[in-house]
Amino acid sequence: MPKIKRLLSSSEAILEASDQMMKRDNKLILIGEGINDPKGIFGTTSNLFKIYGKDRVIESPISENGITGVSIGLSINGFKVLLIHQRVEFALLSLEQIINNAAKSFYVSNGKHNVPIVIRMVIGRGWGQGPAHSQSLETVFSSTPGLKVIIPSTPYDAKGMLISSIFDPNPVLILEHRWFHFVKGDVPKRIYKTNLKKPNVILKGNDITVVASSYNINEVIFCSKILKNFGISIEIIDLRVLRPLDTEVIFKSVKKTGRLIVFEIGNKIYGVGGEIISMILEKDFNIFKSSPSRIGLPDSPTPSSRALAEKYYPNSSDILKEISKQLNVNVEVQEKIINLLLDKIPENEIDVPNPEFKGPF
Amino acid sequence: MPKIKRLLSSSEAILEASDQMMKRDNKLILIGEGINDPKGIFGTTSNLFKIYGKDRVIESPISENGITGVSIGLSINGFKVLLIHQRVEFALLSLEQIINNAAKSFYVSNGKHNVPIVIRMVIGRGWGQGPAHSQSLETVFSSTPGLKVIIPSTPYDAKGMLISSIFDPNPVLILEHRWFHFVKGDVPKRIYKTNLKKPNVILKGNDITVVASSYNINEVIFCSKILKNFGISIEIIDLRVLRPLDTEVIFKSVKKTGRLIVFEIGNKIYGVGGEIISMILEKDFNIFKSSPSRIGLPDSPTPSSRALAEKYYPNSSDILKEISKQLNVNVEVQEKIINLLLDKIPENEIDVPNPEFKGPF
Amino acid sequence: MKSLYKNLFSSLLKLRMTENEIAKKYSEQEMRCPVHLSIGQEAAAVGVCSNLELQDQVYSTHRCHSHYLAKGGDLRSMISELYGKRSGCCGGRGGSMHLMDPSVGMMLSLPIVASIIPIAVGAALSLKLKKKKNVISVFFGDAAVEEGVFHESANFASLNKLPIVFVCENNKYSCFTKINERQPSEDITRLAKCHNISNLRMNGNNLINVYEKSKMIIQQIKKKPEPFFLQLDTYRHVEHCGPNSDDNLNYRGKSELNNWLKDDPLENFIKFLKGENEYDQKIVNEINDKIMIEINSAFKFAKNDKFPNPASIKKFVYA
Amino acid sequence: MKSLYKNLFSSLLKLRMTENEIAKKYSEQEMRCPVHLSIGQEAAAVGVCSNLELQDQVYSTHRCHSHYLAKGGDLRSMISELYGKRSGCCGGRGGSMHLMDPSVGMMLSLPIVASIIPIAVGAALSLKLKKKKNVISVFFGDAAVEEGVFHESANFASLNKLPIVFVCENNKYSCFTKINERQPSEDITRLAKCHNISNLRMNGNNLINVYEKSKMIIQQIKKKPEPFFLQLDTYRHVEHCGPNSDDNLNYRGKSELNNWLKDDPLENFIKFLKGENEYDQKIVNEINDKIMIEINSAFKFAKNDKFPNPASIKKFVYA
Ligand SMILES: Cc1ncc(C[n+]2csc(CCOP(=O)(O)OP(=O)(O)O)c2C)c(N)n1
Ligand SMILES: Cc1ncc(C[n+]2csc(CCOP(=O)(O)OP(=O)(O)O)c2C)c(N)n1
Ligand SMILES: [Mg+2]
Ligand SMILES: [Mg+2]
Repeated sequence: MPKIKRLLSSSEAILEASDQMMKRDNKLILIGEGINDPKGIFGTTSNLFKIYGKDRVIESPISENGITGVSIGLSINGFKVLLIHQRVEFALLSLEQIINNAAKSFYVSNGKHNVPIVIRMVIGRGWGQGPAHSQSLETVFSSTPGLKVIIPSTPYDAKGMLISSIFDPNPVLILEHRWFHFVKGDVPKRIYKTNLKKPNVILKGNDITVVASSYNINEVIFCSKILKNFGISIEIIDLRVLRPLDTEVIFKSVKKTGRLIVFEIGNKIYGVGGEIISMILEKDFNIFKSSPSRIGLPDSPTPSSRALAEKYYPNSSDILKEISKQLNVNVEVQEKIINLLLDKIPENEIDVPNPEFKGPF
Repeated sequence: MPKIKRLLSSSEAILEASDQMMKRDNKLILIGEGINDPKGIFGTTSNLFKIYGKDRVIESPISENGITGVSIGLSINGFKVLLIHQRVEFALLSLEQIINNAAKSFYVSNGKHNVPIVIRMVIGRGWGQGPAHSQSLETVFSSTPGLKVIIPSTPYDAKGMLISSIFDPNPVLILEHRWFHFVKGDVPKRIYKTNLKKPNVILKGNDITVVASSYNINEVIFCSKILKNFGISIEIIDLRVLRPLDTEVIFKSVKKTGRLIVFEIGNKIYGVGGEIISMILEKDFNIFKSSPSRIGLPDSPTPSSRALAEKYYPNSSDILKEISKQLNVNVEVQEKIINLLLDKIPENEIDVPNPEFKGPF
Repeated sequence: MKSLYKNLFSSLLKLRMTENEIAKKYSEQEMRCPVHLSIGQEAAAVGVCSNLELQDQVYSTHRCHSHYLAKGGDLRSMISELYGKRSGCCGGRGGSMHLMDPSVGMMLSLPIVASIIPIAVGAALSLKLKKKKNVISVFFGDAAVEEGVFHESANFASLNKLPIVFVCENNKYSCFTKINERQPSEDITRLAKCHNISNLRMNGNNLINVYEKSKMIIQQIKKKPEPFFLQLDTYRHVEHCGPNSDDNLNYRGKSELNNWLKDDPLENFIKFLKGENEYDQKIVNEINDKIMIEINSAFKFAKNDKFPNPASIKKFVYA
Repeated sequence: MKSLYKNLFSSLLKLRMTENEIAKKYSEQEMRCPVHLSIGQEAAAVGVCSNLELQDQVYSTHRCHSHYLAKGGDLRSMISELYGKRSGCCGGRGGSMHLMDPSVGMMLSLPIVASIIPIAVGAALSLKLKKKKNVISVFFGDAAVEEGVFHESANFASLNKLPIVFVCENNKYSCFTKINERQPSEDITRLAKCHNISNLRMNGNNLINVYEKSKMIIQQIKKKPEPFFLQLDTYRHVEHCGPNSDDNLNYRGKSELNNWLKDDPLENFIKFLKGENEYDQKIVNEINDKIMIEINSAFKFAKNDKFPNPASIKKFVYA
């Protein structure tokens, strides 16, 4: 990442990317429920319709399946479409269009119809949203050939990957964690692309590889700082691209560290971790020095109450525990690590991402 | 399995189970598109409406999402519902109901509303059905906590597992491979249950464990017979239950053989195999003597043409190759195995399950 | 004051006062879940539900407080649920968008727009199959009819002559988006007619009218099962989600806003009572006090209630 | 024979003869994919598509042979597709339910009921955005309107005044199930009215009428973009899927069957031509011969065509 200091939140970065791409390409259409309202999808579409008109920034009826089909129709007729859902769950209503038509038209048509549609979908977390507003569903989307599925983690990628998605001739689904919207980071002003091909090493280390994505990255970075005090160096990989899944970067890292933790945004069971571990194992049966671990949501729906949410979402202490286990850290040191963690952990409610954020969402 | 000789095809077994359960429980309702028509969902619902009336065997409008909600409404009001889709793809239209409501109502209601609904969904294969009529989508369904997902392989289980599903207080999704409908086997006349909990060892062996499901089991059995001639003994496990996934039976088997192949009905990438392998590895890091393999559909939609379908679907020779690889079978023997295979392979078109079957359907 | 009027008034006031209290306490940030208040729309819930028997069922959406209370749902369990506490009607698992109290026929509320509608139709089918003379009411907003599943449900209900009232509370907005940006006409009954479903559109802020009309409708359905579609035009007084006014954002026209805020179901009903010479300040005060006590006690209870045991997360995933 | 009549007749006959040939050869089991024949329903495709220009687009369903041919789709590519061959319009990847020939505006056919409808609406939106004076026609059956997405699409098209003709070929059946078991009325235009969409219901087996009416409709749309819904009542002569009659199964009433089989679009058109004194046996013979040659050549081509290269399975998964 270039060394510039232009701090934007991810949602600001998304807005900027959308704005610049709308300006650049008059064949780009935005569509979604609430995109022209005063909240503008958490600020990511604010006022765009004032600049580009309601013909190009289309406020939609509450008809997810319909507008997904409409977007596909536009996109096989020379347009690019950015379709936006305030919660990923709303896209469940349109899976037939996504899985059968967006994903397969290029294939079935023997290369005649590609479907350049980008679907942004927000994963809810916190403030008691409850079971139908806080799923991530990444394997539901990632299991279909023909789709690309990405999950950015930094404002830099929020912009760069959205731009790449819009340039991409394929259907690209973007999973945006609600708390990731608040994350701030350096974002260049220009139009730039971030590749949609592979994970990204964001911290070099030697002892163990931790793969995470989206908001979870922050928890892992937090852990890495604590572990540094104990001479443990972890390599952090930002997964970023769930489909097509290219594990080469992870493989190289594990080749060095011999150890792997996959920290899931979604459920552990039938999550992304199993696929990553199996792929690595297929490439090199002897690569692991210790049993690779997966950390993910437990096998239950998301409860609303913060008392339950606190135990539902795995966090830095779960990561530290797995790392200690794999590295055989002795009990005394383990205790010290946990104590340091408890010292440093922000005095934050579990159901909000940072003190700036006040509900409702 | 008891030693009786009452040969039924799986579709006959399903019809018998449905009939017996309809008779036994007047709170059981069948619903689906075409269930009362002369073809009766490949013979699995034939004439039931004549016995039980159109109030209990409900022919439905072409509204998958609607009737799934209707079925949930019935099922939280004292009924049991067996909902049937002629192709699993049609259920994509109802995923919001399945994933948010069927799967989660028991949880959200703190145990007040359980949803005893069974959804039978047919996986198409062969006769050029093309990309939107031949998916299996098992991970799409299996990734949601609160659902049970099963995929029977024998007529015995077709009946027993359907009966268990109807008795089960949870939402159960049944994936039925189209070719599995034709498979014949022993089926007792009485009402009996087959557990919905775990896989089933269907052939004991020592050298390698092969996990497969549904129609694929036949390919593996075929292989086992060939391999016997070469002193190779494989243990075959019928997976049967995709969620909740209990890998204990597989674990025990691999503990013995040290080797594992998972043969998928669906895609290899983001399939069931990755989850199984990771679970086993978590239980015992040193369990594998060789790199476990996954055989599944390639990462593309299903092409219609039989010339493409032939290469698209993995078959017995792919299994034999993987087994040879893992067991380090020498090249000469490998050649002999393949020759024997080619000798024995039925003179069958690739796109039909057996010579009795003539398209279209 | 006639006992009918007293009941209607009590029910209406209870909804209003409860939600006002929620609004007041929301900024304490102890109710940590989204809340969609029905302030201004209460006549729909009270008018319809006052005609329902215990065995008649109600199904609702994200905006379910009013239906829950009007159907007789337990107040403490509701407030506890908002506080994410153990005695909440969902044990804290659902939050404000999943309110239910099956013991009084308040069966289910769901936050995905229109998702509840086919389920309510299934409930109506269960009545038909059981040959019960009850009725189902399903409440939803003006945006729900834009979801295809509304039509699938309406077609199914019409085809099978099911005993269900579809109650569409048209508050003109889906979040900030006005109905005329989403549909070609604000007359939503057209979407009932097309499925051959009897229907009626009326002002939904006049409690006594809503009560009288829905009484007829429900009686009729109980005599001869058939779906009915009732469009109640109404207005939301506060923001879509949350306790505050958001009219500083100017998404609702000034004159529209003024006209509709004036057309307040509570004031309307008081005016009606006065016109009928049925308004009795003393009784009103008594009702008010009684409700206040109940509300205070519910909030106190909820605040003192324990959080659910974290170990219970894995409970009730499977039956 | 007027050239209009000659064209209409040729088009109609070509559809009929092509599908008859498919039916005849299907039992050879070389066309190994499901086929949904339009025999008996061809006047809809010909009547509407004969009014379309090259830049006007057509979208269709599982029953797409007729629309593909009527819009001018290449016959060889179609037959090759049925044979699963390399020169098939989808390279053998789609089979009979995905026919397309974008070069003539036959854009897409999809086998999931109603799935094509919102895509066609999106295409109509693209015309509006490009300010093109063209029109989209989307064909679907009487069951498609039972899918919620039909309504979502109709609402969207109405709201945005999009240039699209929804052509509903009502053959009364979804597979074996009659429309009155699925909907409360066979007048499907009610589902257009409710979305404020202009509409017309007519017999769909009278080619000249369908042609004349759709001509007016399409001209009108090109002048003033707005959706239109055209219900064409018609009948399928053979089984839902496959080449044979299945009337031995008795799912269609005898008198219904007889009446409708008599109401055959081809015979009707011949009768019409004769009535107008426009029938010329010599020209008809010529047309017949020409089509037969074309068909024979197409089948021959398809049979001799190579299968796609198995290695191409992984091609075109991503662009
Ligand atoms: C399928 C789906 N799409 C979008 C949303 C987001 N959403 C929540 S409430 C709401 C507004 C619904 O409007 P209406 O049905 O009129 O009810 P109101 O809020 O006005 O009572 C929307 C769009 C959702 N919950 N579900
Ligand atoms: C969503 C969906 N549900 C069910 C089917 C199975 N199916 C294929 S064709 C068909 C009949 C559709 O009837 P109609 O729309 O009237 O068209 P027709 O076949 O009569 O031309 C059905 C139900 C499907 N393809 N897609
Ligand atoms: Mg509203
Ligand atoms: Mg039809």
